[in-house]
Amino acid sequence: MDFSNFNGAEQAQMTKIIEKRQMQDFLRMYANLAEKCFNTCCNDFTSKALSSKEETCILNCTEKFIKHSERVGARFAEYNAGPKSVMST
Amino acid sequence: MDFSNFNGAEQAQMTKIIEKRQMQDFLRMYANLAEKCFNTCCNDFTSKALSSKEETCILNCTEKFIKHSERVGARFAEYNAGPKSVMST
Amino acid sequence: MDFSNFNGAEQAQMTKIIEKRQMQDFLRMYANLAEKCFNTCCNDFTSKALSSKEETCILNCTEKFIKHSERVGARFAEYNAGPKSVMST
Amino acid sequence: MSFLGGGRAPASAGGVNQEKIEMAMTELDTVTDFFNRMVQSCHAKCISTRYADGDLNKGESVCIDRCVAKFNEVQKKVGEKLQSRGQANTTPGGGAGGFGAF
Amino acid sequence: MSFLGGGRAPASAGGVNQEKIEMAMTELDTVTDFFNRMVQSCHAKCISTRYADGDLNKGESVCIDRCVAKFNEVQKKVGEKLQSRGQANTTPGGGAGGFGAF
Amino acid sequence: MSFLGGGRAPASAGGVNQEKIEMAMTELDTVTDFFNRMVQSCHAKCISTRYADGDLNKGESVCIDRCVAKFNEVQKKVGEKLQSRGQANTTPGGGAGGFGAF
Repeated sequence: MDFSNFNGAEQAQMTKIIEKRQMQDFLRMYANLAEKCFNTCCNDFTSKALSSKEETCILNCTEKFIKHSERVGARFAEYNAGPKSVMST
Repeated sequence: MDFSNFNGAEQAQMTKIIEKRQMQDFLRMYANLAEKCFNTCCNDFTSKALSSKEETCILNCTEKFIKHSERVGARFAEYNAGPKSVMST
Repeated sequence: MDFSNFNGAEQAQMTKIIEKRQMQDFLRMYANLAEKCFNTCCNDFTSKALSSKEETCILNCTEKFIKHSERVGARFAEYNAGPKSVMST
Repeated sequence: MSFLGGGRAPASAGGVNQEKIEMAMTELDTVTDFFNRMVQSCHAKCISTRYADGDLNKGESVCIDRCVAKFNEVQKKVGEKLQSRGQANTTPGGGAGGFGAF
Repeated sequence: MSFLGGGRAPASAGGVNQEKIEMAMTELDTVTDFFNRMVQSCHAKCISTRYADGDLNKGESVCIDRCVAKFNEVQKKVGEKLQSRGQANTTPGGGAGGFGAF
Repeated sequence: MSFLGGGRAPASAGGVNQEKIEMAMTELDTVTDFFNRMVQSCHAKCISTRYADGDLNKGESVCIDRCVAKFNEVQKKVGEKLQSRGQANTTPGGGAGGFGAF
């Protein structure tokens, strides 16, 4: 996005808003990741404790999702570099 | 959550906000439940009327979801009792 | 919905809000449609270019979704015609 | 959400009753959410995903009409059931609210 | 969202600290989102969809209890892992935030 | 949402143009939503769920790169199609808005 036509007060407000959004996005990603890994890794409910197999699965699932997101983000940034805008009518 | 460090005005505002959130949450839960039970119970579109079999399924689906949610809520409350906080950094 | 008990200022504000909601709804529909058609039509990742078969699938998927939504909207409007309200307690 | 501002800029600034606006927005959002779920569900039930062409065929069209009718019925049944249960303890914070059928 | 108004009507209008309210709302929304996901996931894992009757049977009830315990554990493990990774570059805009376990 | 406040606290309070802020927020939210859907879809297409280890293997990495390219293409094609249809009657309240490609 291009904020070059924003004045100081507008940039300050955007920065505050974006910081809040980032926290919300992070919390949503976290909840979504926990749900996804739980759904994939936990299929045995004969016990209430995580088995070591389930725990390994959860940790690998989390690790892999982060690496996946980073790679998608890197490619996405390449495609979206430059002054193109979503809202450009 | 712990609102003990909220003054009167702040508690009043939180109460108003929470009431609105509860109504929104309830409406979303209602829409989600209708969708879920529809998707599970309705698979025959040779008629536009609900068959008695489908209707029974819908009522049991709703009843069971409520009981399920209550049980999850009760267990969740046990795990989250005490002065622990999500945002505790 | 029934706005007959809204005064001029209230109607003006509602109009502004509704226009913003419509744009947000449209953007969400657009993102959701792209995701849905991608998930259905793209299953071969041996190339980064869309095959002509995939492209045809994407265009038909989009076209069909629009027609589907229009038909659902028309039926929905018939069922919800009249002065009934969601919030009527 | 707009509703949350209620406390901040309370009611009638220039004759505008914020409570009324917020109620209307909640209603609009509820109907939109319901409609979107109906579109998704009936798409899953009725539309073939082969996408050989872009038109709804006869079978799909009839299926959509019946699907909308059934979805509306289900929504009403679920609403009645929730109301008769006096639904109050489902969400962590409680969960309440009077509501009728669409 | 309410949080976004912070800049507009900054802090203490009548003794109300908007930052505090917004933090509390973020916390409430986070817990609600977490709870709703737990309800959905444990429903998928534990509840038979034959719907022959409306009661939870013994097996389903026990499954729910264990499912809630496991879901809580998973949430904690994922949180610890994210924290140890110093998670910062996942979303287009960045993505950050300190957080503990529920 | 922040955008809804526009009517309430109209434009330039201390030189801030609320309309501009709201447009920027809509754009940010749209890009974020698009990115999150791409992450989910490419995860489903490319990542093995056996989770024997925590690294992306060669096949997964290549798949991700192609998936992002295709997802972007699809998003563009769908956008062009919607635009050529002059999409206006899909949602209950209408549904409109000019838009280009990312």
